[in-house]
Amino acid sequence: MVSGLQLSREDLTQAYRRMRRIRVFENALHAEFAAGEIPGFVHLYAGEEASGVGVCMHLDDRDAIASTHRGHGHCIAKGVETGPMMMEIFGREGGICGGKGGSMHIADLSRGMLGANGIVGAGGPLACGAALTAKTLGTGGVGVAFYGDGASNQGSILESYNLAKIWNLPMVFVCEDNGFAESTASSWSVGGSQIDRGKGFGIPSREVNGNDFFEVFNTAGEAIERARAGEGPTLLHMRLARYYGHFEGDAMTYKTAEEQATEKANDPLDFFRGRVIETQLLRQTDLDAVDAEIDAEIAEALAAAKAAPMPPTDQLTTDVYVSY
Amino acid sequence: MVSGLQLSREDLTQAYRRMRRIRVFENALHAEFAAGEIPGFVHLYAGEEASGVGVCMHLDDRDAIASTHRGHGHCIAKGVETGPMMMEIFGREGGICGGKGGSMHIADLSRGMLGANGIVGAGGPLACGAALTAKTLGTGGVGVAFYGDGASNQGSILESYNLAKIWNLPMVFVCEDNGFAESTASSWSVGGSQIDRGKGFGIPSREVNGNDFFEVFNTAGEAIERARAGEGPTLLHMRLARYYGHFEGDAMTYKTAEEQATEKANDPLDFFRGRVIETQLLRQTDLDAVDAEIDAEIAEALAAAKAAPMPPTDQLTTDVYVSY
Amino acid sequence: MPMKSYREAINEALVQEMERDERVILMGEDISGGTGGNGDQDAWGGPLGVTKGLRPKFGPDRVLDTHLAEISFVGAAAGAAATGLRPVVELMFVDFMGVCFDQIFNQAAKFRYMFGGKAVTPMVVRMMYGAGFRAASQHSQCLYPMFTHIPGLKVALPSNAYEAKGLLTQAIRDDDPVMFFEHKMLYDETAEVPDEPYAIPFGEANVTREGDDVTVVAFGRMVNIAGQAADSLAKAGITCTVVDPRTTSPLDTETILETVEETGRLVVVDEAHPRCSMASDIAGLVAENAFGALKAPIRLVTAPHAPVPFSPALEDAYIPSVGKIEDAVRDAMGHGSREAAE
Amino acid sequence: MPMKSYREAINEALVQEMERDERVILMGEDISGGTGGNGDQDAWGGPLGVTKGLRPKFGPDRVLDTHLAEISFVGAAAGAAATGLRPVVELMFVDFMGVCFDQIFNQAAKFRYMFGGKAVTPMVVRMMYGAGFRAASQHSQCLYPMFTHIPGLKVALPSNAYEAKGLLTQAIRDDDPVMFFEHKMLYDETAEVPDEPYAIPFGEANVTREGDDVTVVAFGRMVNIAGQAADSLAKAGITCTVVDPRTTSPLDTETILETVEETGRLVVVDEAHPRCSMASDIAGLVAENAFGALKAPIRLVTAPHAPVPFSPALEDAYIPSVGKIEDAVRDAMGHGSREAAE
Ligand SMILES: Cc1ncc(C[n+]2csc(CCOP(=O)(O)OP(=O)(O)O)c2C)c(N)n1
Ligand SMILES: Cc1ncc(C[n+]2csc(CCOP(=O)(O)OP(=O)(O)O)c2C)c(N)n1
Ligand SMILES: [Mg+2]
Ligand SMILES: [Mg+2]
Repeated sequence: MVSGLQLSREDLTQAYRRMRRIRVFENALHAEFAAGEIPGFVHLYAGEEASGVGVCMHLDDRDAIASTHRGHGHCIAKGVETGPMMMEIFGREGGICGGKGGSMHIADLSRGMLGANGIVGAGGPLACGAALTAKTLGTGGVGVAFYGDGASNQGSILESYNLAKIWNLPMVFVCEDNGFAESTASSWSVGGSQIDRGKGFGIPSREVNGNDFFEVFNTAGEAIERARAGEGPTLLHMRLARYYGHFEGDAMTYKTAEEQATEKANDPLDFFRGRVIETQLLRQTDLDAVDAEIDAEIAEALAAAKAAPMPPTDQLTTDVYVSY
Repeated sequence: MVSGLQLSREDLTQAYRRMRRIRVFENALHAEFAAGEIPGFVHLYAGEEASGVGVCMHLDDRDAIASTHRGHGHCIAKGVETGPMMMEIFGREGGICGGKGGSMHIADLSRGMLGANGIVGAGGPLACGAALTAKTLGTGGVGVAFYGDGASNQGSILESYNLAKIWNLPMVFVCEDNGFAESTASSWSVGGSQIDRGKGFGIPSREVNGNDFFEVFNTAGEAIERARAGEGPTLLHMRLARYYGHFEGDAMTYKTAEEQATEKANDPLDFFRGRVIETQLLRQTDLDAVDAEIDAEIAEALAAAKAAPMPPTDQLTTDVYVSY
Repeated sequence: MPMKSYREAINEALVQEMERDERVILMGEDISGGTGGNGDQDAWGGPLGVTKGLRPKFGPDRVLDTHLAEISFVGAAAGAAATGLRPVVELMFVDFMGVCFDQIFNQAAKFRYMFGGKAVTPMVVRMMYGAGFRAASQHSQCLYPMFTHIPGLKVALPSNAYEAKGLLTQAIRDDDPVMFFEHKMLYDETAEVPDEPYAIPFGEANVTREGDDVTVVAFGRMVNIAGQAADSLAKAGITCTVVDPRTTSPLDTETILETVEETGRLVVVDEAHPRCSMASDIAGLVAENAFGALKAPIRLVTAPHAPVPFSPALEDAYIPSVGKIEDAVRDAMGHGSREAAE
Repeated sequence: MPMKSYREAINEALVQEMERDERVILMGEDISGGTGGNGDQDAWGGPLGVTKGLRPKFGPDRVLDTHLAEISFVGAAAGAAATGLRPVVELMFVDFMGVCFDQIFNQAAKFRYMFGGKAVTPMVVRMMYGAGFRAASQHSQCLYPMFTHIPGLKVALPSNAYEAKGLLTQAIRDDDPVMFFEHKMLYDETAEVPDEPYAIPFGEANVTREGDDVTVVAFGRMVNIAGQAADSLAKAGITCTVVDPRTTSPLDTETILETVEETGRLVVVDEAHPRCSMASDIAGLVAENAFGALKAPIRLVTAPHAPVPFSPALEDAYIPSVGKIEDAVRDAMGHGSREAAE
């Protein structure tokens, strides 16, 4: 398996592009929400980019991921297009779900993105189902469940560990531990430890610095290789942070200013940039070019979303069934 | 803490009485079911007596247990009377639940018996609730959840581990692993191990020979002492066997004749008898006297149940609410 | 035509659909049984023997015993359905829906809508329901009204072996999630069931009796009880049209309304609890859309607003009976005209 | 009388009942917030601030933040209720009931019956429900019809701040498990709310408007929308009796039937999906028990048989509106007499 530092220039640029795309996308939403432009609940993935991208760099269309309420980053990491995503978040016709889903339900099955999910922990079983499909049909695909530290206490996730183990499913469990479920600290809410739990179910489990794209990439690569080789599930416990509140509007007073500063100091994009420049894998100009490209892409997506019409009301009762 | 072998003669006789009471009660039901006398589903606890009794010998009316579909033994171990239990199982007026509950719903809240339960795993949260009551009201009581190997994979049980841990509840989790959930072997269905799972949640966990009353008594005693001292939950993994099928009518063809013979050879009552005689803690005549007493008790309960009338149909819609 | 039991009919539909389409897989607790043990394999074939013989026939990759943890395997069925398989998952008793309902009503049921029509979730959830088995409060419920309430789900209630095979075949071929309700008291009942595969379309009611006086709409096992009541009433000169809607969602509103237009009287028989039930659902439908035809108050025959009791004496009183249906029909006839009702 | 918001009214009921009875405890995710962190404690007071200030007041032993795992803490509330506490547990959104429904409908709801009347389970489950918040399919449902279906549960739907305080007070004092539905669009709405504690008895409807022409029965937030429709119709000379049943279980059937006897026409307004809903429940009640008084078809105004859409344009079309209610009332009036209907 190639390690992250052995990646080609193209791949490294691609990894950076996806992380940067997530960051700029989320920053744009942060601003738009504050301006009152976006309806409903919005949970931003900014700060967690290395996890989604480091994992999804190993995946292709055979593979399926299940996501969470904090799903934009996973979508982008898995290759979902930002234009239709943005329209969806604005509730417009042309949105990837026709405006019916919104931020919490963005999905793109054609890309193996099984959906953001408004129900915490619900993606665990769904990803196991995708892994079962891959195993049954012999596609070589894997299932990946992303979920938070809060979700790690849900019956749905805990049961999924066991199902994946005893059915020997090609699964990777990615616990994105950003330290909080809403305002409740994972240091309090999680008895024992994520990796001891995984091992308790017989699943190889690793703790990972989720701010370090390379560490994520390497451990995820091993896990996915194991899964593809028929060796069953792996659990990765990503330690990372979210930069914004739980949802937009959350003042985050449950974190001290010091804690927030430390989090910002461990920015995964800064870390990545520092690393690739230091090792001369990429040049500053390469990165700047990506930044400009992404800024333009997201600005365009935003403008298009704002210009798009609302869905016509005759769409209200379509898409409930295939046939009825 | 006194160890099992330091128990008084009275206590040892009481332990034997309860185990014997369970055995004779269950054997009677086995025969009655075969004779077509008992309606519905009946799951017998015969073979698992040392677990329920070894744990409940430490409990009193401050303490509450939550049980399973295989609940008769837990009821008897916690001091519920066999007469009203028998009537309940026969669906008669005078049954402990007025005939409304049946075998799967026997409860006696006055004795801290929170109910057998038709939903596998449901007792875990309920016992945590009882432990919370004890903690909040400062009664010194503990909550005990009995559940099977099958149940150990349920979200309800797994979540309860964490809740008990982080709320530091006075709880004991007693996983009664009889090797099978219905016809499915726990060696297959349980990924990892019970005690590694417990430890994964930060809960001290022990494997226990569930056929050995003394080992059960000693480990349960420590766990309950910890709980009463405010030191939080403990998990005990009891290895034991059920003598009869999953429910009455199950031909148990998923176990080999050899396995069934081994199980019988490890009979917890035989083991107890052997041990107390060998160590001269009790005499054969003491045991024989208990046997006779229990035979008479159960015969009487059986006769009374068969003689009791069915509940009048005006009871159909009573007891739904306290007030409505 | 060969006589087969409801159990055999279901088994046969599973076999034939699995033969027809290799994406059809089965999963559930002990649906084969003996997994991981040293004794007999396929030891159970489901707790009531419905899926016996399928694992030996189709192998362990298509007939999967699960662990005892419904959130994960029902959810896995939903995920598998959305990614290319056509799982038939057994929940054993519908009463267990409470541990995994989210995966059914928030996930499988809503994928298509939430994802703007881009998801297809062809899964079937098979469940035993109903009273009569002395199985008490947590193993005897109906609960189909709750599933019927949820947009995105289809709900089928076969009333006999013929219906069971045809509706299950349709359920498996259907591209939407189908909740398939098997009444535990019907497994040993037999009917004429063709050997060849056939699908009964959803949303097309079956009129099992035709009569002039009263329309009786009944569900699942109650179709048979209502039929008995109708036969008995016919001897007394009161003739009923008995409608088996077969599926509560979609519902064949047309047939129901048409027959009420003809008879002018409606009795609904629903084994579920009365509140927010199929009984009230049909009453609402008719009171809104065939009001002008009604000559008498609608009569609803349901179980009481009480859990299912264990004692045989109480359980027998709990279940809607031939007698209670007859009374309701006679009662509706007592209001022979609107004038009489006023 | 002081004006208070629905949010404040709920907070006040909690405070007063916790002061009155020390067995009352609260639990839920982030109902205080900040637990385990180094920043502010009581950082949230619930996602919408309803329980703010309670932990500082009553301490962490009576206001418990939970982990994010509803099976265990909702079940623990049931177990605690059966053993001597009186827990008020917050499920946040009713949409999450699917992960813990078993503990509600098979456990808490059935203890008393299954145990032959020997259990008392005084617990309250507080839940946000309803559309309008652009919260999409999994955070906007009503679902109270499913709880109403279950014997053993009581179901309260306060329509304004006054009702919220009085009904929650009753819910906490009640010895049966109560499902308490708070409409998320009402939290900021104000009403006159007395400072002193008061309990509104369950099963006693509130008639918010009296009129001659049509009875409008509405639930929760819809009581207000129906009231607006009634006010607008009154200007056009059509007067409505608007009934807020307050609790769907128990249901004040008497008031509903009496007012229909007076007006002869019924419109039911229910924000839930139409099938097996409260709309159909009331229709069934009336079609069975006040048929003789009905002069026109019953009209049901509900959300469609579709999940709740995200897009504001679609969600606005989804929710029963003043206009739709007015249309239904006018429609019922169009059938001014039975003769006209025929
Ligand atoms: C079953 C369920 N319970 C509660 C919620 C409300 N809720 C949404 S996100 C969230 C916190 C999630 O925490 P975590 O899993 O750590 O993910 P994060 O938000 O930190 O990414 C909660 C409690 C929900 N959506 N679903
Ligand atoms: C939630 C739920 N799923 C399935 C069942 C059906 N069922 C009843 S007992 C049982 C097996 C239980 O196995 P285990 O927990 O090991 O207990 P044992 O019967 O061995 O004592 C099953 C699957 C149930 N009652 N509840
Ligand atoms: Mg988190
Ligand atoms: Mg077992």
